[in-house]
Amino acid sequence: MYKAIITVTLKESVLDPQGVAVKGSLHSLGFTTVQDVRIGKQLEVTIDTAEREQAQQQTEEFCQKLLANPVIENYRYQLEEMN
Amino acid sequence: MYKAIITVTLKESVLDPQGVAVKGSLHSLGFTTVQDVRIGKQLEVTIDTAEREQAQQQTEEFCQKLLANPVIENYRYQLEEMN
Amino acid sequence: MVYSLPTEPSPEQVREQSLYREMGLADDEYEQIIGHLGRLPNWTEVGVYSVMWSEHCSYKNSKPLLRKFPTEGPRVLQGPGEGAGVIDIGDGQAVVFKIESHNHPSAVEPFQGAATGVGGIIRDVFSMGARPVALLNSLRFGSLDNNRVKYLFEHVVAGIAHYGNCIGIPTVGGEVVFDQSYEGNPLVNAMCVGLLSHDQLQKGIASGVGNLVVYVGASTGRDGIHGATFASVELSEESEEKRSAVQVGDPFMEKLLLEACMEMVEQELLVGIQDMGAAGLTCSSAEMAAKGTCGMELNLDRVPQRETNMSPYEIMLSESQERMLLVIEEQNLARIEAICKKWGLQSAVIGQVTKGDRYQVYQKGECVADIPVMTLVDDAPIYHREEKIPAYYTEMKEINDTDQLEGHNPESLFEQLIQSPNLASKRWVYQQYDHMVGTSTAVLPGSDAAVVVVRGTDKALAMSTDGNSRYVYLNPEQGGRIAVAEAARNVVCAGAEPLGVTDCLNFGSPENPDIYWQLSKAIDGMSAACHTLKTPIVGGNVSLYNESGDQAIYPTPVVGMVGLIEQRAHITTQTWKGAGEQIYLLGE
Amino acid sequence: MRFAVATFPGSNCDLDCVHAVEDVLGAPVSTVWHQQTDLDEFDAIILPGGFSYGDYLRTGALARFSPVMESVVAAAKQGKLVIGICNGFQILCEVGLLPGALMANDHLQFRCATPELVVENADTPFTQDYQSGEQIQIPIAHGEGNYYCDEQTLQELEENRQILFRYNSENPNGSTAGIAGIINRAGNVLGMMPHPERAIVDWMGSADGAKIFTSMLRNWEER
Ligand SMILES: Nc1ncnc2c1ncn2[C@@H]1O[C@H](COP(=O)(O)OP(=O)(O)O)[C@@H](O)[C@H]1O
Repeated sequence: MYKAIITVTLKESVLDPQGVAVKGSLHSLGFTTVQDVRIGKQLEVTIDTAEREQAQQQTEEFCQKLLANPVIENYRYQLEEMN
Repeated sequence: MYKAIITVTLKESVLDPQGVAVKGSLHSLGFTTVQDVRIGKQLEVTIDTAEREQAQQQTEEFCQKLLANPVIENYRYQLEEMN
Repeated sequence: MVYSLPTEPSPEQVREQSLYREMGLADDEYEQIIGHLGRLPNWTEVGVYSVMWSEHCSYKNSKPLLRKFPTEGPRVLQGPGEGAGVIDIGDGQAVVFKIESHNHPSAVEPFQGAATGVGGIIRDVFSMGARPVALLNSLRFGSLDNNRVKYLFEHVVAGIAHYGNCIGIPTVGGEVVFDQSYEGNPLVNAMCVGLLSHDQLQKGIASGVGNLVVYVGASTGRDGIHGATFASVELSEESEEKRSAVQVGDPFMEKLLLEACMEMVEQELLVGIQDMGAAGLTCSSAEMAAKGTCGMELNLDRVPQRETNMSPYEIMLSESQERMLLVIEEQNLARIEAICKKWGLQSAVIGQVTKGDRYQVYQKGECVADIPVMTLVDDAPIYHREEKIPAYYTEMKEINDTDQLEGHNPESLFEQLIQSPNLASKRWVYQQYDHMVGTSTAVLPGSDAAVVVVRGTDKALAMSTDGNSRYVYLNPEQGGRIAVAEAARNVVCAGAEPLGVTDCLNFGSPENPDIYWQLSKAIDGMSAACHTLKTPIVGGNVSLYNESGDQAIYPTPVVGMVGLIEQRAHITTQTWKGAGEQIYLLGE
Repeated sequence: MRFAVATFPGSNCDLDCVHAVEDVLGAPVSTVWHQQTDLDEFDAIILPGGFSYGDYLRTGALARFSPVMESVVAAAKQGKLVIGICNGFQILCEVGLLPGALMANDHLQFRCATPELVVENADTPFTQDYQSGEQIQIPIAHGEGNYYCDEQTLQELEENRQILFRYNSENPNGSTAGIAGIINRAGNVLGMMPHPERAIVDWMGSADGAKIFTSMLRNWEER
C-alpha cells in the first residue's frame, strides 16, 4: 500500500486571486510581515499495490491525465509506503 | 525570510465529497487500485522576518485564526528558511 | 431483552449516572420511557427517544401554540405534518413549499451550516413528489462592524450560493437584516418552493406488511450525531465541543438524488418516501411507521457506512446529508435499483414493514432496540409553558415615540437611515445566487416578491419572505400580524393572489416565561392575519433556544408567502416605468 | 436540423437548452445521457451549464472523461456545430477542443448578472444573425468564468478572429482581454460563459440570446 501525496499549484505566471485575498485578510488581521501567499491543492491518494514502481507510474499518469491542468498548473508528489 | 508551507485537510470523520468524486473518476479511468482520495489545501506563505521563532508563532496564530476552521479542518505546517 | 454493546454504558449506568441528561432528556421524560418499555432502555434506545422527543422533532414546547394556526382552506391539499405543505393552483397542479431554520449549525460552521440547511429544505420538497423550482432565504446577523459577524455573513451567503447554484434551483428572493440581538446567534432560514401534479403527491408513510424499506443516497458517517438535540439547546462554550454536529453538504449528490427520486415518482414506484434529515434514520423510519400505524424492522448491517465500527447508536442518530428512505413493494425493487444505478447512487434494502407496533432494530444478529413505535411520535411529551408579560413591554408601552424624536434633526436622521445596511441594496448578496437557472424567473431579486412562471401554462407564482422582529419585540401580536400582512402585500404587488403561508418561528428559550409569551402572542397575531387574508399556514418550522450568553434574539417569526398569478400579463414590478406616469397612494 | 443536449451527472441547464431550441427554432432536440456514445443522428451538440460531477477538482475536469465526450470530439472533427455554455465551455477547454482554461473569478465570488457583451465577429455559424460590434445582453452565472490563456494563444485568438464575445464595460470575472466566448480555429466549436438560453423572450429580461440559435439553424440550412 502506498500513499501518494500530490501537490497541485498554479504556475508562477498565473495570478492567484485566492492567494491575494488571503494575503489581504492576513494583513488586516495585523500579520503585516506576510509578503506573499500562494494557494494550491493537496491530494492524498492511497494506492493498493505492493510495488513502489507501479505506484509511481500510476501517480505520474493520473496527475498528467486528470489531477493537474497543464495550461495553468504544475504538480509534484511524493510517495510514502503504508502499512 | 521564511516560507511556511501549510496543509489544511478535512478531519478524518468529515465527508470529503470532492475526494469521493475524484476517486470515482480515477476508477472509471482504469486506476482501480486507488483506494481512497482526500483533498485538502496547501498554502505557501512567505513571511518577512529573520527569526524562526517569530515566523513559527505567527504561522501558528494565523492558522488557528483564519486559515483553518477547527470545526471541520486540521492543519499542519513546516517552515523553510529562504534566502 | 435488548442487547447492549459492551463498549457502551449499560442501561443501569444510564440510570444511575443520569447519562440521559447529556442527550437532553429530563428526569421525568426518562421515567416515561421506562414506563413505555416496561424496562430500562439501553443506550441506543435512550438515544432514539432523546432525538424523537427533542423540540426539533416533537415540537413539545410549541405544539399547543401551533394548534392556533389556521391550516385549512379550499385549496389546501396537504397541511402541516408532512415534509411540506401543498396548495392547489388549478389544472391538476399544485405548489409545494416549506421554510426551515439552520441557525445553530450556521453559527459554528457558517458555510456548511447554511449549505446543508438549503439541502435539507430541498429534500423536504422533493420528497413530496414535487420538482423544486425556487429557493428563498431569510437571514439575520449582528452588526457588520464586528469581524466575526462579517465572517458569518460572507460564509453563510457563500454556503447558500454553493448549494443552490450547484444543484441548479434558482434562489429568487429573501431578506437580510442586521441587528445587535443576533450577534452571537445568527438566523439562517431557507425556503423551497416546488411544483407537483396532484397524482404525484407522495407521503412519508410506511404501510403494507412485508413491504421493503430502502435506503438511497450518501453513506452514513459519524457526522451530525445529535444535531436535532443540538438545535434544541442554547449556544454555549459547550456547543463548541459538540462540533461533530456539523455536516458537510454535497449538492452534487443531492442533484443525483433529486433526479432519481423524480424518476421513481413518475414511474409510480413508491409507497412512501421521507428525507433523512434531523435525527436521520431514526426520525424518518419511526415517523413513517407511526403514520402507517405499523411496525418496522431495520437491519443496520445493511446500512451503507462511510466509517468503520459504527455503533447502532451512531448509525441511528447520524445526520449525514443527502439520504432518502423509501418504502416500496418488493416487485418494484429491480426498477428502483436500476434508477439508482443510472444516477450512480447506492441503494440498499435495510428492513421491512411488519405487523403490529414494534420498532425493532438489529445489528449483527442482535436486537439493539425494541420500542412501541407510537411512543416515539404520538406519546412525545407536551409542555404548556408559563407565559408572563415581560417588564420591558409594559415600560415601552408608556413611551411616546414622537417624544423620542425631539431635538433630532430630520435631515441627519434620514442620512443615518439610508446609510444603514438594513436599507441598502442587497445586490451584494443576491448576485452570488444563480437566480435564473431553470429559465422561469420572470421577476428577479430586487423587486417586492419574486415571480416564477409555470412552464406550459400562462400562470406564474409570486413568493416572498418577510419578518420584522423589532415590531414583534415591541408588540408580538401586532408584529405577527404585520409580518403576514407585509408578505401578502409583497405578493399582491407582484400581481398575485396570496395562497398560503409557511413560517419559521425563531425565538429564545421557551422555558423563559417572557419569551413564551412573545411566542404565544406572535402566533395569535399571525393567526389573525392569516384568517383575515384567507391564507392558511400549511407548514413551517420552530427554532427555539436562539440565545447566546444571557441574550435572547429578538423574537423573529419569518413568513414565507406564495401567491398565484393567473396570467403572465398580470405580473407587476416595483419600478417606475416612464415619465408622465401618475402616482397614487393607496390605503390610510 | 437535429440538436443534442448532453446531460452529465450534475448538469442543470440541460432542460433550459432543450426549451430554448424548441421555443426559438421549433427544431427537434433531445437530451443525450453522458454514457451515450453514438451522436450520428445529430447535426449540432450543446454542452449545457451546470456543475458536472459537482465541478469537483476543477470545473469540467471530470466530465471530459464521460463516454459521450469522445463522440463530441469526433463530431467536432467532422465539422458539426458544437456549443459549450458555461460549464460546457469549461469542459471544451479541458478536453482540448478550445484553447485556454477557466479559472475562479478574480473576486472569488459566484456572479449572477446580466452584463453587456459586444459581438466581435459576426461572420461565424454562431453569430451570423448579429452585426459585428452589436451590443447585446446575455446573463452570466458562474464562479469560474475567468478565462486564461498565455500571450501567444491570445495573439492567435485575436489574429484569427476567434474571440466572438467580449464583456463590454465591466469585466465581471477578470477574464483575459474581457473574453466571454471564443471559437476554435475551424470555426465550428463555440465556448461561452454567458447563457443564451436565458435570454430568448422579453419576459426573461432580454431576448438577445435567441440569435445564436437562429444563426446556427440558418448556417446549417445554407450549407
Ligand atoms: N438573502 C437574500 N436572498 C435573496 N434575495 C434577497 C436576499 N435578501 C434580499 N433579497 C432580495 O433583495 C430585494 C430587496 O430586499 P429587501 O430590502 O428585504 O426588500 P423589501 O424591503 O422590499 O422586502 C428583494 O427582491 C429580495 O428578494
